[in-house]
Amino acid sequence: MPEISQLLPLIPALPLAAAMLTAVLGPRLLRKQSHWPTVLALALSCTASLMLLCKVHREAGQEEYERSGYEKIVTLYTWANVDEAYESDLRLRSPEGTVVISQGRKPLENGRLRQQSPEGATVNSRRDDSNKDSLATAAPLGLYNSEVIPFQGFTSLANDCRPEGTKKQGATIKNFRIEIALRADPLTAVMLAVITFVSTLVAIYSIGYMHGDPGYWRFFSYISLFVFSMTMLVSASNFLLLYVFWEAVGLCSYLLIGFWCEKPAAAAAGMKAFLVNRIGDFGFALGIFLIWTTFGTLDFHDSTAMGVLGKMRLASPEPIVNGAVGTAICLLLLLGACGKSAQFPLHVWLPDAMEGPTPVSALIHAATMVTAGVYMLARCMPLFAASPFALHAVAVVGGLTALIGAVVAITQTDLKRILAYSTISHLGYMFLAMGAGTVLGVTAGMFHLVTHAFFKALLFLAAGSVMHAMGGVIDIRRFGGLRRIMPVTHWTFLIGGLAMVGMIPFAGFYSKDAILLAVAEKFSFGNHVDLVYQTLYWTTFGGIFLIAVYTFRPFLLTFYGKDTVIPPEAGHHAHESPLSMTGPLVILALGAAFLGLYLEKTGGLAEFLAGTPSVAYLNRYPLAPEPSHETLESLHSSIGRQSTVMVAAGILFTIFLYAGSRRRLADRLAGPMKRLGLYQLSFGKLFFDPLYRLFVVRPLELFAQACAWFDNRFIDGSVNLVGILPKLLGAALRPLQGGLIQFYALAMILGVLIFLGVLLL
Amino acid sequence: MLLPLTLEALLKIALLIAGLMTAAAYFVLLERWIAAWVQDRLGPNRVGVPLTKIRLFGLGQPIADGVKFLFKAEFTPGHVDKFIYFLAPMSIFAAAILVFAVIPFGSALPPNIFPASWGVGEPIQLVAAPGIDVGMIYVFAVGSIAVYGVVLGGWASNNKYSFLGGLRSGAQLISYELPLGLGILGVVLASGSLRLETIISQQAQSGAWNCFLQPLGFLVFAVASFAEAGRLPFDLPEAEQELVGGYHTEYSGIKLMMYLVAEFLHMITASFLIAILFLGGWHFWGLTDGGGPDGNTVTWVVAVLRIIVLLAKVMAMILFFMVVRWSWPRFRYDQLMDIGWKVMIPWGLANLIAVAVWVEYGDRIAHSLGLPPLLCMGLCGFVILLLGWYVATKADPTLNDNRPRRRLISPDRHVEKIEV
Amino acid sequence: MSPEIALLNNYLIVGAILFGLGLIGFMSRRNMIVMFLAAEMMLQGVSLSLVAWSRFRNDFGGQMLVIFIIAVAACEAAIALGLVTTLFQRSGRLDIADWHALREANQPAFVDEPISEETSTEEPLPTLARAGVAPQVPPVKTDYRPNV
Amino acid sequence: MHDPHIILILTTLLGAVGLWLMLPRGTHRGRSVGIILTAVALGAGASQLPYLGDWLTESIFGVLAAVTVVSAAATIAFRNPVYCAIWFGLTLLGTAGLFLFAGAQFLAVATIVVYAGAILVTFLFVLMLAQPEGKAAYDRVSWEALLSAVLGMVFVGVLSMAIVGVFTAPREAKERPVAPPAAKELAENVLVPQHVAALGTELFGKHLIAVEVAGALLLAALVGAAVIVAQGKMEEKNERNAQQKRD
Repeated sequence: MPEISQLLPLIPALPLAAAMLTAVLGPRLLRKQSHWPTVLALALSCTASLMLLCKVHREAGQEEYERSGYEKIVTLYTWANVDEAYESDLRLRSPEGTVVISQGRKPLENGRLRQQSPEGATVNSRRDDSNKDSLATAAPLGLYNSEVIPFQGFTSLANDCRPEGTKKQGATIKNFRIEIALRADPLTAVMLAVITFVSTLVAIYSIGYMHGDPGYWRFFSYISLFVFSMTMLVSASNFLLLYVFWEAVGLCSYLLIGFWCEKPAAAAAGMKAFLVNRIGDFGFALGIFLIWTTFGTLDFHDSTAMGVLGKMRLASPEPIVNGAVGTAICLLLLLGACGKSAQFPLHVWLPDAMEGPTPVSALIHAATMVTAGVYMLARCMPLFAASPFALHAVAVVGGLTALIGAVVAITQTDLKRILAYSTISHLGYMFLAMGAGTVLGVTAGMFHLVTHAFFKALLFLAAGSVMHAMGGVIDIRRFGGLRRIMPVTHWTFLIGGLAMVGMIPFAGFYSKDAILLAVAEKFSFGNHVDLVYQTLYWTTFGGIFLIAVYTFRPFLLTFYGKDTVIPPEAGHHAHESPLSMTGPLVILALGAAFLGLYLEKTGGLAEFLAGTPSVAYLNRYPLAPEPSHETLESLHSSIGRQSTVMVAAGILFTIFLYAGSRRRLADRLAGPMKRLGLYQLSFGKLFFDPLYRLFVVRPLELFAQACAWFDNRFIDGSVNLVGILPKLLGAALRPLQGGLIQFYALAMILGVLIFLGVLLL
Repeated sequence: MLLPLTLEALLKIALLIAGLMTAAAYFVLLERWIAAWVQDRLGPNRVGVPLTKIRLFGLGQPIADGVKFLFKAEFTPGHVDKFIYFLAPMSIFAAAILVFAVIPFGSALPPNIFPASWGVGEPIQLVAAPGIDVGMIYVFAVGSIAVYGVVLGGWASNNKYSFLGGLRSGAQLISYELPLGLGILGVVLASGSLRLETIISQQAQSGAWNCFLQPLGFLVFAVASFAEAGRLPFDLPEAEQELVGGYHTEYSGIKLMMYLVAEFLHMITASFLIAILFLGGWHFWGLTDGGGPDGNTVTWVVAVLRIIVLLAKVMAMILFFMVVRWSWPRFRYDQLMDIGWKVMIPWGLANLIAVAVWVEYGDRIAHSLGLPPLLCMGLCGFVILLLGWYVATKADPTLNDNRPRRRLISPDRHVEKIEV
Repeated sequence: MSPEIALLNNYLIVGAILFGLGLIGFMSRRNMIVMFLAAEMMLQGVSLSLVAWSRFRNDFGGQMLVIFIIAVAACEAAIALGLVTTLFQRSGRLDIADWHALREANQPAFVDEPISEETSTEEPLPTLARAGVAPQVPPVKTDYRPNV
Repeated sequence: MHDPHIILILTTLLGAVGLWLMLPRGTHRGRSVGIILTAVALGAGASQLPYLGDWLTESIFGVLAAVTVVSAAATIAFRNPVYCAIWFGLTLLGTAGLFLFAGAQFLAVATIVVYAGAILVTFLFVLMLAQPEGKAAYDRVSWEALLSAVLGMVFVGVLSMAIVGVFTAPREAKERPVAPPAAKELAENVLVPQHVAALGTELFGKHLIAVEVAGALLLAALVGAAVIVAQGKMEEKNERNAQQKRD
């Protein structure tokens, strides 16, 4: 069994190698075989991820990590390292309590840490040099084992607390250091496993789906690149690296959405995704800047200094940052997460992104990339926990998005678009769970992330299978009764649908209930009643009904119906997809069916994730007193019962509306809805795009026109004015340019002679 | 001090020139004898002592030829460019003679043969200009001057055949200078000096001649020196059947003699160089050993033996040259160029790289294997020779056809359109 | 003046003269190849000065520079040869004055001044007559002895 | 009249006029006058050269320098480019001799190998193939012969004056800053018997990077020359094809 330090770099390295190999060899050598490097690399990467998961699981289970959580850092390369790079006089300016630990005003209260403080003092007396040596001996492979980290943290803590008379008053000299460091902790391990597993299946599926495409090699190269970026994103160990790969993921998304860039719609969709993401990324970048100025470091962990989310900082009972700065950081980070995870109001790019190939939709826009925001929130949860307002913001954004997605999805006619809005809605649920700000919430959100990855990938791939068979037609009104010719797709779609609506034994049931439980916990116990959470709870609970409707509507329209309706584009090759496409479907269906049950019954995932340092922090310092186990269980079971009833009602309602000959009922129902304007509202996607057009794009265009006018008239004019001078000068000198080399040589020597003459005489 | 040195140098120069002229003359006779022997006839065997009936197997023939050349009409055609027409044979002749300034024809005479009062304590080196540190490059430089004689002669004759011959041979000589240099470089790298004396003494010390250690280099150098000397199978410059007489079609009399003698001198130079660089020079196992670490303190017997051994080797090489001439057909011109550029230069480079690697790492490798280094190097050398030979026969760059070459980019090149 | 300084002075002056002659050749001659030779001559002049300085300063640096000059000259020759042959293939002449297309757009082209045709002192070569017709042989002036 | 100042100026002017007369001007008139004037200028200039301290040294240097300079003048003065090339070859031999005389053995032979053995011969080839008949019309005229001759000679004059120190000598009375090396020092360094070894040590030690760069430069030039020639041939071919199509 290889070490973590060997496994962890391998996981991103393999897809990167595959991407480069395919990019270099693809167009000439591999051509139709371009999928091999990608599939092999992803499969190996997946194996490595699973091994890593086992390894982390085994090690994190040890008792010593129980309180503070388990993390392991692999430093691959030090990008920049400048000792004493800048002075920070933050403490003079910032409101008090901003950086509490470094002032050392309060002695460390934690018993375990106080016990260690004599050691820390000795380390302090030995100062930096010996400390570096000890690090060097402890980490020959650049691996900072987590046992070493507290000492290191202590040293830097002590350094920060050096008598300030030696320095400028109130200023600290800090090191500037950026490391390419990967981390292994339960959160990352889970994310890695999910990403690589789903990616592998999607890559295999793409063999069949993309068969015959002129950009075959390009597709697989992009996919590998994407997996590389995503794995790096989730295993990055500082904010800078996270941001770099955040952008890299965005780039891959842009490339893949616009994969068929000959189609104007695809090119526009790619552009839109990229631009909308820019808004979020801008906020994210600002958040990182603010973190930098506040904390003086971007590291998550504790290898060199007290990282933002390092164990050393988390071990302190003091809140990390609070007040306005903390809230600002959290809101900016939330903006970034909204962009990447398609949350209100930045969700508009995701439905358009369905212009890309279906495997891309499945991989990026359902299973992996869009979950980056959720991952980031989970990672930064200690920051959010310090700011109730930020937590509320997260929860509200999530709840609102969940509702918007569900409402819009009900009336769409494009199969993939329905799924896209359902993705938005489900991501909203995950955000809602994160917004709870409790261990229960984070683990529930991550749980839903995992199950969602399975069933949403499954649904998208099944939709792709339908699309493949229908010759690219995706409008659910134009086909029907497909269960007869596509049995495998039909059954897997059904399983995926049941998992999505949260029918009882399927995966979605457990994860969704966990989210509802986490939200309910926020207002069901304790003294004061949190109205925000209560409202959100009941809204999202009602949303379950909508989920059932919008899931089963396309399902029934597609696979049921009296006759098999096939659009003319399908020609006569409307048949079940090849094995390379149905195989992944079946595997994903198995996952969607049983994964939730397994994880819920063993309770492994939540327990495991609670071993992440940032989650463990929440556990140690809960915002509110924890309810007892029994009350929680009873709440859980009642929520489960209620939601099952809700789901069943929704499904039956949908069947009643659409199944068989009673289909007219739906049309009849649409009439009054249209008259009320509700139908148009839903069908028009709540008019987000026109609103954006009116309030964002138009003003910007006008501004750009004004700028262009100014540029053309004034700036260009002044440049032209400057240009006239050389023109005049040139007219005078032009006769010298006769084109004869000898004349040039003569002129040159004349110049040299004059120079020599001046020099000598 | 100055006078004995000058005298010594003048003496050596006189000896060299006399010896070389005589040798060149008699090698003509030898060549004709060998031609006759190959063609199963008698050859020149009549000219003996004048006014008597003593024939002496035709040994008087070269003298008669020389006299004829000297006294023949000095005919200059009317259409030639007179100055260059005169200059060309002189330059090639001068270049051919000048090379011998650094070529040793023995090792050294025993020390102290002069009275001590003369101030010449050093042993006399048997080379016209001892102590030139750039010896090998000097040979190369002077050899490159010879091209002028051919090119200018062909051009100045104002005759199409001469001109073609001149250009052809000029191209040939320039092309084959590269493999020649590559062959030399291997030896220079192994011995670490450009001086011919040092190269010989290095071979004498180790006892392993360079032809055993660098067989591929030996092959390249030998072939290139055939081409440089313009001997069959590389005698494209004159190629009587194609070009009448090549660049010296318009020449006669003493100027023609200069050309012919220069050609023989080139052959002799090549033989000397092969003998010195690759065949151990004056060294022969058991015969010429001894005489101090640099071979300077020798007895008279050894000194004379060394001269004999060296001259014997040279003689053998010259015989080889002559036998090859009468047993090998001429290459076609494109084949000649292909051999030069596509076979000889890669071989030379391969040899050079192999020697470089060996000089850097060989001793360590041999030591770790527990084998004698020279044996190892020889084995490696032969392996590389076989490999080079195999690659050359497999790839066979000389087997090209004479059809017009395919155009690199045709204007109506079919561009594969990507269908969407 | 010590001999070493005198040697340096002499070499520098010879170098300067070579450089100047090369300069004159480069500026005045119109044959591209002769121009190239003149440029090489300038390089020779510089090399001579460098070698002289190398000796005077008792340092190999100057000789090193000359080695690199030789290397650069080899490059230059290769490129120049390629350019000259290409230009020759275009115009059929080695005249540099044919190539002044890089002049400013409104500048007049270089006009070759007419020179008097050089009177050829050479006799025309005899031409072959048709078969059966006696060739018209011009009286040939011989510059060799009439009787051997 | 013994003022070196005036003699040098006169020499320069004489040389300028002589060279102008010698350069191809489309006419034969005045060439012999030019040769005489140049020779006189050369002699006058040579008379101003400092004595080398030894008749043998002086005479060897004189012969080598004379060969070099005279053949250089001939190179630019001859009308037939083939003759120019041959005279330039002689210049090269003279330069090589001067190199050898200054103790730079390796450079002497390297000059001959590279310049005479490779560069000049290839140019001679091109010349012969391009103009097999010898001189062309443009070889018989020069471009601004007088101007270039005067400029070039003035340049030489200024340089010579600077070298001899006509200008600088009165200004600074103190000793020259660099003392000439002693013979013993020379024999241990630049005139060492193991010349090539010393040169190689210096070249591949101190100047290794420069050697690598020069290697890269040579490779680039090789590729560049091949590309230029191939391109020219291709374009010519295309033009010919276009011509045929038009016909």
